[in-house]
Amino acid sequence: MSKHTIKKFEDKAKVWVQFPEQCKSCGLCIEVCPKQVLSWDDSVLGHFGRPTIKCDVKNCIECKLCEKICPDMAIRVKD
Amino acid sequence: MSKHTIKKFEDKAKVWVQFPEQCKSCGLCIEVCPKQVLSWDDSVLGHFGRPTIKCDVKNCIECKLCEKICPDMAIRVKD
Amino acid sequence: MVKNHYKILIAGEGGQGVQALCHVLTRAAFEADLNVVYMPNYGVEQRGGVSLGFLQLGKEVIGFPKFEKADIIVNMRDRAIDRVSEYIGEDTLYIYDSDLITGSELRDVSAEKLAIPATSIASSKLSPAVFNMVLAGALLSEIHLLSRRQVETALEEVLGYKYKQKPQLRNLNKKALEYGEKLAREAYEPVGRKR
Amino acid sequence: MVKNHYKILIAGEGGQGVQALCHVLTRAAFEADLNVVYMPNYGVEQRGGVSLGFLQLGKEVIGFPKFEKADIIVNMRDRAIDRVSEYIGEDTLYIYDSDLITGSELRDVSAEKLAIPATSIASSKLSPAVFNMVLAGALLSEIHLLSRRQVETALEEVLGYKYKQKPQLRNLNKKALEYGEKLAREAYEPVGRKR
Amino acid sequence: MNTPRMPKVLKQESKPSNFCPGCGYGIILRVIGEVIDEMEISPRTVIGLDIGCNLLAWNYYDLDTAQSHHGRVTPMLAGYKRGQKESVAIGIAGDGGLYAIGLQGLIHTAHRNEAVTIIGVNNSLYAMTGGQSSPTTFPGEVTTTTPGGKFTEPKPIYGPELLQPVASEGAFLARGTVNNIPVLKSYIKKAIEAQLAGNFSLVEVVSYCPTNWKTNAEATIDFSKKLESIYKPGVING
Amino acid sequence: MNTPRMPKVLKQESKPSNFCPGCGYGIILRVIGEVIDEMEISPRTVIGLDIGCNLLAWNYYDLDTAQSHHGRVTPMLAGYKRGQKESVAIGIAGDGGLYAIGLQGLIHTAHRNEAVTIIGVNNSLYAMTGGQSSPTTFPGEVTTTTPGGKFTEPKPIYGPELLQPVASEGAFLARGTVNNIPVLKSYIKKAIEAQLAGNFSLVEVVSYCPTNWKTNAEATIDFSKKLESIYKPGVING
Amino acid sequence: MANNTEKKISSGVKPKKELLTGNDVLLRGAYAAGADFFAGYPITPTTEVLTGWANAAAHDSRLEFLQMEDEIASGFAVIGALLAGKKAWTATAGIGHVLMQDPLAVAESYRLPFVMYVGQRGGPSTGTVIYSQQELTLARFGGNGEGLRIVYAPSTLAEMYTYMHKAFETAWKYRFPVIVLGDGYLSKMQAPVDVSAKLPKVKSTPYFLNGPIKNMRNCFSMEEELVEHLNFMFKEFSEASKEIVESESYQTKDAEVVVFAWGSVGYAAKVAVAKARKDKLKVGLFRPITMRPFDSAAAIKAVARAKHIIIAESSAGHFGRIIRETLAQNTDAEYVRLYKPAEGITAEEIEKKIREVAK
Amino acid sequence: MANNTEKKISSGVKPKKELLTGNDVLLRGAYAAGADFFAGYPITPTTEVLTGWANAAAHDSRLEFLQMEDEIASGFAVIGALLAGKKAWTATAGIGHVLMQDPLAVAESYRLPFVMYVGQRGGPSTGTVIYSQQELTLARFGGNGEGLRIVYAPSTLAEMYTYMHKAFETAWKYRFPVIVLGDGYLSKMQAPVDVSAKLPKVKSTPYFLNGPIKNMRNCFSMEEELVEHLNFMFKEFSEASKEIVESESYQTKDAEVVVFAWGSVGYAAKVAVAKARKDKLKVGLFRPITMRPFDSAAAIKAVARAKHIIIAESSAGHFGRIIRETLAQNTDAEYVRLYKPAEGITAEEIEKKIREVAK
Ligand SMILES: Cc1ncc(C[n+]2csc(CCOP(=O)(O)OP(=O)(O)O)c2C)c(N)n1
Ligand SMILES: Cc1ncc(C[n+]2csc(CCOP(=O)(O)OP(=O)(O)O)c2C)c(N)n1
Ligand code: SF4
Ligand code: SF4
Ligand code: SF4
Ligand code: SF4
Repeated sequence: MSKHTIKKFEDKAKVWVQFPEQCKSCGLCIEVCPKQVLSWDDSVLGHFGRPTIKCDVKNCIECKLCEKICPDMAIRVKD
Repeated sequence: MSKHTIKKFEDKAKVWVQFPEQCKSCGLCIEVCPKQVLSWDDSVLGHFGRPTIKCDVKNCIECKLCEKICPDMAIRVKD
Repeated sequence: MVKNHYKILIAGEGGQGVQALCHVLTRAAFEADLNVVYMPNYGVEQRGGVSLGFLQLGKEVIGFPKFEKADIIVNMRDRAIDRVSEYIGEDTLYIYDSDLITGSELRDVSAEKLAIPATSIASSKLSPAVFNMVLAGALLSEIHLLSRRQVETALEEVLGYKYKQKPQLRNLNKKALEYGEKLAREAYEPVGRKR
Repeated sequence: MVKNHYKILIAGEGGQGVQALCHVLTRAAFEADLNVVYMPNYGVEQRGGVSLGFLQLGKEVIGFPKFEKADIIVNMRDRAIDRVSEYIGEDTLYIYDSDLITGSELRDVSAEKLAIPATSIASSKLSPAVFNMVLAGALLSEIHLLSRRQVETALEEVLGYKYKQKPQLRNLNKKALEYGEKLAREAYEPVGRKR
Repeated sequence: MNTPRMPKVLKQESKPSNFCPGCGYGIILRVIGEVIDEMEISPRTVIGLDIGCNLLAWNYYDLDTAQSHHGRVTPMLAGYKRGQKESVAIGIAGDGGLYAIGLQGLIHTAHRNEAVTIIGVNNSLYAMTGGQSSPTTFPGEVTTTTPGGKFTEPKPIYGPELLQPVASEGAFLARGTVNNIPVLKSYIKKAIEAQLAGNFSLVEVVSYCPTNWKTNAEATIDFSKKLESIYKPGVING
Repeated sequence: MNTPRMPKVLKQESKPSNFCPGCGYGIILRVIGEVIDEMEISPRTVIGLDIGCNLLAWNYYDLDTAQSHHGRVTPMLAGYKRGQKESVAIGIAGDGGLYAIGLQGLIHTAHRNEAVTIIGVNNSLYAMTGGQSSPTTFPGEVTTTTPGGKFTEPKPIYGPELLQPVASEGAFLARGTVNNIPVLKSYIKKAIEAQLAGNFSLVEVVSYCPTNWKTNAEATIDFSKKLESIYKPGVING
Repeated sequence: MANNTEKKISSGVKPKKELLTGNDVLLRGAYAAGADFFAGYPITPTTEVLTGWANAAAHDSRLEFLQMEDEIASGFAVIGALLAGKKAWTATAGIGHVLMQDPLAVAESYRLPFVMYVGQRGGPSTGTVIYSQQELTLARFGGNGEGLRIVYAPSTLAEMYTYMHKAFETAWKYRFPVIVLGDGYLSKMQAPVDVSAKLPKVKSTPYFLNGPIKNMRNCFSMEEELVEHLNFMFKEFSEASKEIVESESYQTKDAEVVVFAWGSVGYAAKVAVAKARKDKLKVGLFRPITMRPFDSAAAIKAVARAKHIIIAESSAGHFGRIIRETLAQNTDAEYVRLYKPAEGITAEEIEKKIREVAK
Repeated sequence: MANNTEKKISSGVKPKKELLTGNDVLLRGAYAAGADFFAGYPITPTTEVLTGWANAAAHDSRLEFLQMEDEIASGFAVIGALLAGKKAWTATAGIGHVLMQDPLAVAESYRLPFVMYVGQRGGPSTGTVIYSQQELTLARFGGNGEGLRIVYAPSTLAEMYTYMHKAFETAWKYRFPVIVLGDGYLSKMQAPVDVSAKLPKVKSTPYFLNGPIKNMRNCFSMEEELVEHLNFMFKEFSEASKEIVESESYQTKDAEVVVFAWGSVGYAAKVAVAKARKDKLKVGLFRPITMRPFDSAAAIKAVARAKHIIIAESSAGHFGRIIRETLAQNTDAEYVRLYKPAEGITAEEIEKKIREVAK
């Protein structure tokens, strides 16, 4: 865990954060999100040089399923 | 099975036979005989130079338990 | 680079298609009746570990599947920089994906370098998946024993089953090779490098 | 047999007490401050296979736990005849249980022999179980470095726990040793053999 | 919010890990880490690894760790625990390491009720060597050694169920899944509690191996659901 | 009446056998011989032996036989049978060979449902090496490695029961005893029938080891009855 | 017949060549010999032998395939299959090779035609999955016995084909276990190779259910029985050895520097020697092909004029020990080590060493 | 410090002697060293080590005892216990020794103080349960690595005590696996022996839960990593070797016939040499005590005046190969073999051979 870039998506109190260096672009988070608010983000590449994740945080319900499934702790949803 | 001595105990049609060379003097037959008609026979030594078995054939009921239990096929009871 | 024999080291990370690329080039060399030996070299990680391909092709007898110094290194990954450094010789040409490796990371690399923005070209013009074919194109432009057509034929054989499922891949690969060759040519011409 | 060192091979069948006997003699030799090495030698059968005990005792340095030729062989079993034959040397004395081995079975054995009816003596006068102590007595009469008393003491140590359970065993063993010695002596005197 | 929410016991500098994208190992290892944090046992916890993709976890934790050989983590850990009874000994192994080459050791360790915790990662195949059939490859599953689908055995091997008859009363045997993390976590906690009470514990975890399954995220989850339908999560003993 | 009643398939000149007086192996081997005779399968029967007292049976039958290594008769036999499908392959091993060092092979052979028959001789200890504790040593039993009685495991290993969950429907798993020869014989017959129908079979047999039990005839039978009370005879599968 | 040859370095691509990996080639060699049974357990770098056979078996019912629960079981399944007369084999590496010594000991005792390919990887322990020449002693003497086994060491893909086939031939002819000792590079590398040669199918006969009753035992009760058994086997082994030993002596007649190398390093050495010869350096190569039995006579002959002996091996003395033991008092040449444990050795490195020594 | 000594043949019975078997003596040596953990599996001729320990553990709660399901598990349990800082050991023989190479490979890679007694029995395979010297190569190089282990070969019961103790000392001091390589005769024979010497308890420290975090791996992803690891170990091993090597050169100064023998045969050879010396025969003995590392310098020195070298071993060349390799060009003496695989060799036989050769 050398670098620490942060991508933050906020909506009022809701904060959805991604750490691109940790993201291996597996897509599991997109898959498990019950609100389907996550999608590929071609603009920032992850650990393997592939797209990371962006969040349509407005519709996020803070269920944290994405954070929990992420094998690489690349997502953090504010408590 | 080199030699073939035979010890025969007969009473009418009943024939109880022992083959001393096969007998290892384990005593299992004596133990399982329901009529307790078997006993040690010091006069004939078995495979290990120890006593073989004699049969009080009069009281033998031909159940063949001795023949069946004998691990060394040293007993034969007439069918 | 005009030689009658090439020692090529292709490096990247598991999952980037290093070995697939080697496979295709080996096949092409084979079809071109060249002597060729390719040896994959990677650790236990199925993805992510450094992945190397040692490729020797040309007209000389190949004594051993590994070599000490490469004529050409193709590097797809910053994380492979350290590992390939020992294979850099005096005349080594170092081709790399300048989207995944920055020039400054190669600061200490003394070899002559050829920066190919393979990922960005592939992503913007074709598909991110074929970035390695862009690098292959650049490599090809340096190997005078193999033609693009031969590589395309090899691709046909190696990826035939994939082409059936995804016919558009054929064209993407073809284009990627072309882009690579073009980028390599352009990268040089301005500085008038001896080829 | 007067020597300052003895190589003794005790042979029989698993279950006959070959090793127990060796044990006792080894202990006796140890208590007598002799050099002694005893090595058991048998196969995988827990009972019935040929069982050998190599016992060396006396005043010489013992180089190896096995030897080539025995000074004395004690054989308890016909089935061990073949196995011990290679250990018969020019001056070997061959003691055997003449109830379990017939003289004719030893026809081809060139050694000087000492037939001890150990089993019948033990069975008739003592208990069949101590036949091996009868043989031990005979053996003892040939070993001038060990006294009967020393063996009895050794028996005490080795079989102490058994003696507690079966106190009569002590006397049986003692008697058996005596019988053995006596038998051995008698066997010789008539023919006036050099001792 | 500026750093990943990572259990304290994880070694930060080795992240991201060496596991493939989407690999279930990452989830399982993190959950183990969370449990260690929550139980506050890190000063006395050691991790034993098998040989299989789990070996990649050799520098995953800020804990003492040792790789063993393929299939041998269980006896190694049993020996360790006997030597250091105050410790918490956690072993991590694959289905091949546990149910093929390491089955004997696993059963006997359970039978002797050694106080160790084994986490068994069920990805239905030999992942590290490239996807050969394993004891948990299910009927019909295609692997590199069952090219037409696995048809030799009528049913796969159910690890915790197999251990059940030899296990002690206090032993904890369960099967979790990465698809249900809260339950998985509770099982791992119970397993360690069983160890602390002097008993053996095994938690098999239905995991993901997108690389050898050759699945994208969607298909990965589908495949794992299929696995779950065969390897039903739940407590088998304890 | 002038010769012993010996199954035809036994090698006459190797009798009496190398087993100890009163050893249960003799009974079991004879019963196997009777079954082979009665089923008339001797021309196609081969015997695999483990290492344990069973190795002494290497010249017991007038059949092709081979010793393997301790614990390895099962995989050897599985390989043989795959190579010669018309044969009847019978393996004989002790409880140590089957449930300790050979457990892995046994379970996987059962799991793959290899068409072989294994006769497992349960004498509750390692006989050939002089009476150490084995997986079937029961709680409290004194052996040379459990001088105070075996107290480490709450229960011994029940072989056929342990195999049951991995075995196929057609597999035959049973436990007989030398104290009930007619039933033992019927089990062995059923086991071979299962093999002929293409299935795995295991018959564990509660046996006698007077030498290591240090028992006379009466105590031998008593001890074996005690064993039977722990290892209940019966059919476990099939 | 002992077989000490000098083979030409083949160059140029022949029409019949195919592009294959070493593991592919092994399978071709085994098919050519008529192998019909494989039992194994996956391990890098030989897993593709297992998976390749699995694939072939899925399409050809004559090929028996058993993926076992471990290497020991695999070896014993092979032993069983051999008793049934199958041309059975397995493939492994590293720690799998260590475990395989268990069944191999039985195969030695019974003189079974057990055939095994080993793709050496880095050691000790799990080491690397890649390459080494560190399993030589293990292959030659890795049991609790006297190394009654044949070990072939191919140096090129072409030889992988020839010797994989020959392994079955030798095994069934002389009835000793045969190991083909390759390495991870040889297993994994891909190159054009001609595997079109029609080699004879090997004949096999069942041990069991085939004529006189066989009672096979590896456990002897008495020392004398084992000694008799051993003496018989030694005699047979040493007689067979005369016909089995193979080596290559290349340019050794007048060589003052002789390189000793084997396996894939052996081929690199040959290329190096050929290059050095172009500069008129008096250099030669001795390359054993059978690592056991060892062609001692040829090795001694090869150093007749040697002043320097270069030992090149990807290990720390496994090979050198054999050479010193073999040549012992038969040479005054100075030994020069090129030991690179668990690393490859290229022709260039060897050539450099030759030039260093030769001057 | 290299330890090449000439020990007197002790004769006469000392007051402190006890009557013990070799296996008993081993236990005494281990207790003396403070051994506190044993995991094993029964196998003749070393079973009494296991049962003896089991008995002791039943009365002393500081002694941990684990009867495992097989040898491999036993070895791995020992490895685990070592990580916990236990002075852990095991004992085995024959095929068990073969299987033990699996855990031993890990111990080599981690440089763990793994202590093991081996009582050699006849091989190959199950062989006999009795005696041989056929497991020498296995003990020295039986894994997939480079033999990074120490092998002590005691020749008498007294040495069984000393070296069993020393095994723990060396293991924990230098952190390499140590094998005490005895044989079935040494294990089973009974003789008076003095085990009263108070030897120091060996200090051990836990690897785990003891200061800085340790992440131990035996699997390296890249070749370079393994090479680095190996080079470090070679350096350490060769440095430690200087202090560890031990041998006995007896009457070699002017010896024209030098007997090479080891283990129990080594002691027989000594007695033979002593006898022959009484007749003024110029004969000596070289007996390695560490079979690995090998005291090459002393061996070479011992043959300075040798015209004949007699190699006596209860195997078919395991030892002879080492001698030829070690002496290589350092002697012109003629080699005479006294190879008796899986059979004992008595002092008388060796003496006879000496007289044959000396005349
Ligand atoms: C004795 C031995 N045999 C084979 C191997 C090769 N090998 C390494 S990992 C592995 C399989 C791993 O499968 P699994 O245990 O299920 O773990 P996974 O990788 O699936 O997590 C094998 C066969 C080995 N390292 N050691
Ligand atoms: C690998 C190996 N370990 C240990 C041994 C020693 N050994 C021989 S037989 C045996 C135990 C036999 O017990 P079991 O299998 O129960 O058969 P039994 O003799 O009781 O019939 C052992 C441990 C061996 N031969 N091989
Ligand atoms: S917290 Fe829940 S809703 Fe929000 S992005 Fe994550 S999975 Fe989707
Ligand atoms: S789950 Fe994690 S690693 Fe995978 S794509 Fe989402 S953020 Fe990236
Ligand atoms: S191969 Fe499978 S199990 Fe192994 S790291 Fe990759 S995804 Fe995970
Ligand atoms: S030791 Fe026991 S099992 Fe072995 S032959 Fe004797 S009585 Fe039978």
